[in-house]
Amino acid sequence: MKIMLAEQPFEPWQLVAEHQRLLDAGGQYGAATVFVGSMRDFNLGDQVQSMFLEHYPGMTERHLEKIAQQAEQQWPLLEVLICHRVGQINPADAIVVTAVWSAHRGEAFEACRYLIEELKHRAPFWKKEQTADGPRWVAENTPAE
Amino acid sequence: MKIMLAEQPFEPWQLVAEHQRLLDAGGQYGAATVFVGSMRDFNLGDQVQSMFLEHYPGMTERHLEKIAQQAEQQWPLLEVLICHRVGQINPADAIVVTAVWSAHRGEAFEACRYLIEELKHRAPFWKKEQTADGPRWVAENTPAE
Amino acid sequence: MPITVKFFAAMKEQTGKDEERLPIGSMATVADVWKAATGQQEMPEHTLCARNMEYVQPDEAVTDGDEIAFFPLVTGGAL
Amino acid sequence: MPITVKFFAAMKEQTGKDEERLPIGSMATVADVWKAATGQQEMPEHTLCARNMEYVQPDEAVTDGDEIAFFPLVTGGAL
Repeated sequence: MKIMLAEQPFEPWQLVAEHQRLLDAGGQYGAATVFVGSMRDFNLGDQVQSMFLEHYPGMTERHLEKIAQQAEQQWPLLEVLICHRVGQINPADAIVVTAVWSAHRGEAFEACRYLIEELKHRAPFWKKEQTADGPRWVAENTPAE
Repeated sequence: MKIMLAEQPFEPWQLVAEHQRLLDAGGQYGAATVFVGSMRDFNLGDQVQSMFLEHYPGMTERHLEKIAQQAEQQWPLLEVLICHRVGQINPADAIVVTAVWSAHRGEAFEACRYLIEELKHRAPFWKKEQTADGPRWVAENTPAE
Repeated sequence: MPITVKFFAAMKEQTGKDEERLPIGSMATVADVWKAATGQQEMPEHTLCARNMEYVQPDEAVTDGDEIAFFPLVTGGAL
Repeated sequence: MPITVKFFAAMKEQTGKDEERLPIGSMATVADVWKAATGQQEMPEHTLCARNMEYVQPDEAVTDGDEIAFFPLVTGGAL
């Protein structure tokens, strides 16, 4: 399991590729499912210029770890990777990566989805968007669509 | 939409990263879900040394395109990428990538899962495994687990 | 134009055939093509048939120039 | 050891407070910590509370040295 918070922009696919290279499990995982959430330039009907993602240092990492552990208990996974941006973020930047490696595809899809849903609902992150009308806090997390 | 058959080993995450760079849609996709299926060294209780993936040239591409089109009709997707290896494949090699970009995570997960399930059930690929007991055709596709 | 007949995977090994061309003669359906190409063998259960790269049933009609293919259940990619 | 109190996001702006340390005095619960730190303000609806980095209810007991945090509903990452 690997949990990371990134203060700077990162390339999500390269991160996943590098992490996979470190796995001593070639030939064991038949399945990898990866979700990447990126910053959109549009939200709630407005153009968004940038965003500040505040978090609770210490509690955030702890909750990401807990979410990953719960996924590992619920499904037979070979590896879990979560990386989350914090701080100042621009449109098209990657915000979050959740990646799961397992023997079969069913568990890889379910666990990857679980990670991102739990993360959105439980991890202490708060979004402040910069729009033409000034800054605004995003009021609550968006439902899964 | 991009559909590829690969005769040679490919690096799936690099392929996804390069394809994403070509998308003129930064800031539009909030979500990308990627599935990578890799060759396991173990199947049906036996060590597998290598595998030959036969396909039906022409029909295979046509059916991958059709599957991608059906996903695009069913969900509001910004882009779909499918790449499938054919020919001689070794354990840990990537066999298939299905990738979906969309505004929201729900449709990205559902469409990505749809692509791989349809692909396994409808696309004309046949696996011949090389085991210590000699070669064997895999009898039918595995159910989603 | 002749009919092109293709066999894939285990079906290629079982019939000993890969690809051949046959004059349409009196063949009316995909099942007739199978019989003509394999010397009147029965089509094994679960054989999949394609006409011009689309899945069809064995009773599908054939016409001059068609590409007819026979193969076992598909076994997809990884995992 | 004092109690460390932290405010995040909109709650930091609303209270004008970021982090402070308070002697535990007569505070018994997380709700008491809110009142002491904010000068007896009511806790807004939907305020989330954490004690030593775990989510708790406002009636959770506090002890010396605790880290207590107050923040609005979380708004996750992307998408």
